[in-house]
Amino acid sequence: MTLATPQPAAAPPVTAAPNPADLTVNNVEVVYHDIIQVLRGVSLTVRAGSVTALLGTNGAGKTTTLRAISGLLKPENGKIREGTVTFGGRVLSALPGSEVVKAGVVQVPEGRRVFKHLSVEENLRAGAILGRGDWRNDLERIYTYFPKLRMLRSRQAGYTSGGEQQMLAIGRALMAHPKVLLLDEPSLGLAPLLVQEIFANVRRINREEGLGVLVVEQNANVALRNSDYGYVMEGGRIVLEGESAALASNPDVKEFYLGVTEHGQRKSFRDVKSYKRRKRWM
Amino acid sequence: MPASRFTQTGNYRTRYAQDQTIFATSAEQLSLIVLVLVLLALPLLLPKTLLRDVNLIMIYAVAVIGLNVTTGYTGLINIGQAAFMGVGAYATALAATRLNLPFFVAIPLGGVAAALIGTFVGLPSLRLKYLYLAVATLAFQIIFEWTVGHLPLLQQGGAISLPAVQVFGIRDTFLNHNRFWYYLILPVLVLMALLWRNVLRTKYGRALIAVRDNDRAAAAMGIHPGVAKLTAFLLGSFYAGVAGGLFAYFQKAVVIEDYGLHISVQLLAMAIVGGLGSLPGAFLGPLFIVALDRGMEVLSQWLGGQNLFPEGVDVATALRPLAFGLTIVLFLMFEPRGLANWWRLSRMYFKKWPYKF
Amino acid sequence: MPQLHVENVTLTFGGLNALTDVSLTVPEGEIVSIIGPNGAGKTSLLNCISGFYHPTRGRITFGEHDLSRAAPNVVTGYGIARAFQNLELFRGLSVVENLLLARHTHLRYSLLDSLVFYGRASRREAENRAYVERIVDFMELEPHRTHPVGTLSYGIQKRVEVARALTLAPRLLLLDEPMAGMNVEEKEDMVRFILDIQREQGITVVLIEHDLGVVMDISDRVYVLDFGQRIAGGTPAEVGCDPRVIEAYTGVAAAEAAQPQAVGA
Amino acid sequence: AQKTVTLAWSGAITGPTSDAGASYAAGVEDYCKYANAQNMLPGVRLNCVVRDDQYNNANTQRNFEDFVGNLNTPIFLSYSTGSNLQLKGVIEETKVPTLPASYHIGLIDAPNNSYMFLPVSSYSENIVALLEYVAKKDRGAKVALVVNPSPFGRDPVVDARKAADRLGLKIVDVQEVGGNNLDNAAMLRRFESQGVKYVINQNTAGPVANILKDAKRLGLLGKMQFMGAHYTGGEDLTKLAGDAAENFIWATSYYMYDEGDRPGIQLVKKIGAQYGRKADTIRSVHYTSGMLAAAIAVEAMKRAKTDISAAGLYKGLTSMNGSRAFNPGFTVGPVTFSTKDHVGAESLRLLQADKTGNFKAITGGQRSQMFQLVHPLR
Amino acid sequence: MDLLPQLLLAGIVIGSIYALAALGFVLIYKSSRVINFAHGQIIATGAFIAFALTQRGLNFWLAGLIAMLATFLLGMLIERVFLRRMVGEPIIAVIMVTIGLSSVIDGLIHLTPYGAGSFSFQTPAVLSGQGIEVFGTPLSRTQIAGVLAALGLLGAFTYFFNKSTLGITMRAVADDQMAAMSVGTSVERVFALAWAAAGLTAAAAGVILGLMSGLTLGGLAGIGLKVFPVVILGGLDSVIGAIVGGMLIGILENLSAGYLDAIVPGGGTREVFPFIVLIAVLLIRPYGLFGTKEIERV
Ligand SMILES: Nc1ncnc2c1ncn2[C@@H]1O[C@H](COP(=O)(O)OP(=O)(O)OP(=O)(O)O)[C@@H](O)[C@H]1O
Ligand SMILES: Nc1ncnc2c1ncn2[C@@H]1O[C@H](COP(=O)(O)OP(=O)(O)OP(=O)(O)O)[C@@H](O)[C@H]1O
Ligand SMILES: CC(C)C[C@H](N)C(=O)O
Ligand SMILES: [Mg+2]
Ligand SMILES: [Mg+2]
Repeated sequence: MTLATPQPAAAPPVTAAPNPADLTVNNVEVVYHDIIQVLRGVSLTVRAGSVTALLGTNGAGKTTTLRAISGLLKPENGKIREGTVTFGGRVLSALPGSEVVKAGVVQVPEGRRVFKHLSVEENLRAGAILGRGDWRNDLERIYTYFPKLRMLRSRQAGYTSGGEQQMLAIGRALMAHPKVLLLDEPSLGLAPLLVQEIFANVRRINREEGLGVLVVEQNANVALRNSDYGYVMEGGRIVLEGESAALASNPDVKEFYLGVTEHGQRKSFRDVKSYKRRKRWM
Repeated sequence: MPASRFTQTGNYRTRYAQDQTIFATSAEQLSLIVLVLVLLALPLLLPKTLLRDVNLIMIYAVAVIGLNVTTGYTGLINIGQAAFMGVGAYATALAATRLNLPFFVAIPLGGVAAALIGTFVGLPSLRLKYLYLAVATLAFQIIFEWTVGHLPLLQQGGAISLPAVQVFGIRDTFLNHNRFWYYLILPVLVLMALLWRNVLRTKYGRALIAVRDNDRAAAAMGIHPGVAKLTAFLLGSFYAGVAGGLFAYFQKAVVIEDYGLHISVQLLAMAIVGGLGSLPGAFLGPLFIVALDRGMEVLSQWLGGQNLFPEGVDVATALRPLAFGLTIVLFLMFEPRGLANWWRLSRMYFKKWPYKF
Repeated sequence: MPQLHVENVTLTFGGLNALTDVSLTVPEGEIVSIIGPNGAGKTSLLNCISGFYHPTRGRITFGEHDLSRAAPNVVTGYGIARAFQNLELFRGLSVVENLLLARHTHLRYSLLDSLVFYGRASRREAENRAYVERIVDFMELEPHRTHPVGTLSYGIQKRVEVARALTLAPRLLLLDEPMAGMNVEEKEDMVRFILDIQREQGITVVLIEHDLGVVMDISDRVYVLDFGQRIAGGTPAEVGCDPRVIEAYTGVAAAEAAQPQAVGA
Repeated sequence: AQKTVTLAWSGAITGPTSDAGASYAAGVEDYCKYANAQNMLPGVRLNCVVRDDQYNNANTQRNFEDFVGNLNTPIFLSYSTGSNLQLKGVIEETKVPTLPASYHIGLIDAPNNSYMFLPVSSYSENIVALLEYVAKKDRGAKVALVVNPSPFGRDPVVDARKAADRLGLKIVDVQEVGGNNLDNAAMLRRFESQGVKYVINQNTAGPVANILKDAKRLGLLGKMQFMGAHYTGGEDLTKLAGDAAENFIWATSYYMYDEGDRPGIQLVKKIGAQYGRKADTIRSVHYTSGMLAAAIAVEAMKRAKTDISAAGLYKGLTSMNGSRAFNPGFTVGPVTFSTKDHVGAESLRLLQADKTGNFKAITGGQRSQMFQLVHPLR
Repeated sequence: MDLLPQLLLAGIVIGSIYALAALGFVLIYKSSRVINFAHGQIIATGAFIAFALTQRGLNFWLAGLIAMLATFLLGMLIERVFLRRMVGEPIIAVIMVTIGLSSVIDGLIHLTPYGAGSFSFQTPAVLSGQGIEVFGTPLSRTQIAGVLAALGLLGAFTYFFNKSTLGITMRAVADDQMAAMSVGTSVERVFALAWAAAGLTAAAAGVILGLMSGLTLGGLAGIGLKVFPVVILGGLDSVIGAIVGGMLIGILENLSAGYLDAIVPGGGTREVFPFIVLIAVLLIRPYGLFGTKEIERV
């Protein structure tokens, strides 16, 4: 696969007749405070029931992309200036956050943001505000995915560990019965074992509930292994996309995101002798 | 050689010291000189009652700078600033009447007295945060009023008259009262503002802001949050005390009602409408609130005289609080960062002038 | 010579032991990493060192200073700086202002100097500014110099954290997951910064990091915490093969984890 | 050509005590307009100014400066205790005669008291008169004073103590009760245990009403007699306290609205109707008070004839004595002033509230003898 | 007759009114971290609406109900028109908006015949009969009704916040608005609800207060300030705290009036003594007696 520009033709599943159950982001531009442009025409698709990964450098606009989808730009003083987000035949980009959730798209925010002063169980119940289904059953459902949470149910969420908070944040989002889940750096600050566990769980929920997932990750290794399709973002644009397996073998992705040399050897951090000129696709 | 002496555009600064300047370009320096001249001539231009309002604005501005130090820059909500003014006023009055000290000693003494008490009142800030601290200042306000009411030394809140002041052979009389005090208050205000501006450019000022934004991180920077908060109280109440001393002389007598809770609330309104944590805001806030009040008074007088409304509907009376409240509310709804933000934006505009972006 | 000694430190929160009898030593000039699962007590240990928590039992010393009961600002005064895990920046202030604040203890002039400003305070402030700008250059933060920190992306904020700690000109630098939320390329940059800090400025570094690749590559010594207890300690090679570590932390041997994994669905 | 003279009042139309102030302002304004309509001052048109100072002294000072400095007001109608105390020095300096709504005795005490004139008897005199009444009925009785926590409230305490001593009464307690006290049971119970029989109030109507209601609930109304000075009683009190106000004894110099046979009250009703005031406003004693102040001012102008200046009005005011006393009929006695005498209508009556809340006189108009002993003026 | 039990009882009676008035404060704070300085004015509005209706011949209870409905809507309106725009602005600016609002409502009340002067309810027959005697202290029926209404409302809200999904969500919003939005909470609706509920309790407090101590704008609005120490003592975000804080302040006021005033010349210690105790308590418990401690982990 060659680089430089996104190649729609190279990814047949995406160009196939758009499925209304897909979440599609269409040429979206976002500005903060009316002047700081962050997204410069981002298009991507989360196919129904699939896991899609979104990679990119710090400040590329990944979080912003998720906010644009979930309608959470407004509290940050951001605006979609151009483009649309559609899901299930509805245009989401005009809706406020709570309506987006009703439409079935739920974001797990960066840095987890659990309700610190509420107990674990109360956190989950707050996730059930839309009243889809019986919250008692839903609690049970979440506890089967994350048995640890059951043990912590009456602990104040602010005093649980990072990994527990991440599970809680995902569990809380699941209480709203989403059709598409947006995860912002779920591995952030988690120990390797837990990263595996969280991703395994995401995969499991994806399989069992047919849940579509868009996951923003810096841990490209795990993300590409646990996803079907991937995008790479730089400077507010999608610069690369493809099946996850194919992406993982792209030499640039290998070098900058997976940290392996051309020879497939992991290079030692100690040997990074000089500062690297960051690769730009623009 | 600067590209232009009058605009900032195109001028590169080559030394960090240049970033420290307050008035960077000749245009700014020129406007400063013009401003000083206008200020000096103001009493000759303004009618007497307006001049009185200007004096009031300036005295409040001193108190509001102080309130900005504690509440605006350090984030310690203070609803007792009027009481600190009161401490200054009473201390000044006692110094002037009991110790026969001249006003230029009595007023700073008022500041020092308020600073001492202010630091003491600030002690709970070592443990309390946010609104829980606010109630400590509220408590002080109430205890202050109560105590004055029980102290025969302070006439139990009745009037303590201050002696008339004389400077360079000119006496303060009914006829020249406002001009007389204008020329005394103005330099005090300018001096107090400059001092604070200086503190702001240095580590002491930054430490206060740091404590406001994140006191844990401030501690990690080696700043003692407690010391910083007490410094804020010390400075903030010193300013209040000086304002109180000025107010005592300006009002000719100290009476407890002048330092009540509603004045504290009004000072807070001035600080917020002006823009918390901004020096220009400390001038603009009092200016705005006092002007608004005058405007409303005129309007309600006029309306009251029109007999436009049926008996029993007291429009004239209703108008003042109504318009006052509504203005503040609308103002904050559309410009929560206060008047200072307008000031900032217009300055930015001139900085980039003649270029738009 | 200032060495950091943690001796038998126990920390309890209402019945819950966050740390139990932890001892470790950080020799001068080394990079020492602390690893362990989430909730193992790594951050709590840093909190004890930097004065945010005080150990229920045990002692922490840095050179001749006893840190066990010292307040954070005092610890900072001893030459210990810290970058926080969960971003404790002054969000409303710009990058430069954040760094200026870190110079607080290095600026020596009185409140009176400050009121007058011209003269001593003014000179010191100008020097100070020059110092801060050098750090901005070093940490490659130029594009963000005047931006309010709160609007920067997560990864950049982490870098500002490290820069600010560095601005304190410490003898010991405590870094709590400085590379969280970064991709490999950015981690490489951060590693360079850390190595330069250690090698060129001789600053001792304590690093908490979940990326074992990084830890194994650059540490002189690694300690492993689990459930508040120190379960291993030694050179990276020793620790990487310790079965307890593998069980508690990685699930696979660290040596293996350090290898690229076969990528595929 | 007509000459325009400003007749100006500054007081609380809004803010604290505005319940009294608003009616007072109406009285001043209406009388002033009426004087114009009646052409009471030939060749002179009164410019009637009532200005709200919101009970804020800085505002009062500003109004004063505007009135005296810009509008050349020859006489100042003022309001609150605090602002008048503060203004004493300036008033002395500018020599502008002043008629306050506050009947605080300290206003006409030295120093700086040459130009202050109380329209009616002082609070202190009210209280002392009440004590005299108590002493007559019940020598040696125990009395408690309840006062407002302000200079206004504390003012009569000293004189009351002196008078009680001479009258053989025991003041066993002095308490401050302000506007936001909602519950006075504790204080009343203590009074009860101390054997207090008479509770004398120097306050505004609100706090007194609360005390009365608590006393009624505790069944103390029969056991203690509640009494009060000018600003405690009247319509305001009965409106607030309802039937708990029954039997309350009130000292004031003014005639009541019900006393329709009095010429002053007839005038009040007439003017009130003419300017379309609400029934409540007209009934209020403060409306009458405002009229009295304005009437005194207009009368002083009348007497000043061509010299309508501060000095002329001072002369006009101080000429109101003996056969030249001024009696507009609003008060039980005539208004008398001289250079020595700065209290207008000294005479006062005690009135008691009946079941329906109307105050009926229980004494005739008289001065308090004792007061002149405990507080000799000048 | 022993003074102490009487003082305590009187403290509890007045304290439960404070608690009821404080409830509205807590409701708003709990969901939006806003201190509502216009609360006293809303209380006054409720009381005057009820009063105006009874003046027009309406049954007292009905008038009270309508007043509660009216302030319910008023609360919602205030949120909608004034506070919604302020979401995400500095909290102190929001607080200042409420101070401005207090002025606005004052002005509006002055446009009615109730702005100046004092009024009192015709006490309804059920409440005007013989009260009961507790510890030798007679309590009027009005007082008993006040205590019961206060406790009833307070109990209902305690249950609501701890057990119902909506109540939990309201607390969640206070904790982290953005996160609450991410799970589909309409933050605006939560705020509107909080303000509406606060309005409702305000009218209840206003009517009871009006019954007990008459209606003046100053007196009713002034209670807004009185409530501040109550909520701080109890803990700003705690309904239970409002009850306990109200009772404690009520009792402290009465104890100081009962004992301290006898010693301190001039008395009036009830104005300051509760504050002194309050500060002392805060120094030991910086978040009040029941307030949630801010979780600060670095
Ligand atoms: N509220 C905001 N106001 C102004 N600028 C913002 C705001 N939020 C983000 N930005 C800017 O938008 C750009 C993209 O930020 P975003 O958070 O989307 O990046 P990201 O890809 O998620 O990065 P990271 O991996 O570091 O989280 C950054 O340059 C950032 O400074
Ligand atoms: N202030 C506190 N109050 C109560 N418990 C606390 C507090 N701080 C930490 N804990 C508890 O102590 C334990 C250790 O937490 P710590 O933050 O030190 O873990 P960590 O090793 O840094 O984990 P992570 O890798 O997720 O950051 C956790 O169970 C945590 O809940
Ligand atoms: C209505 C008043 C003139 C009395 C007022 N309380 C005062 O200050 O004296
Ligand atoms: Mg991000
Ligand atoms: Mg940690």
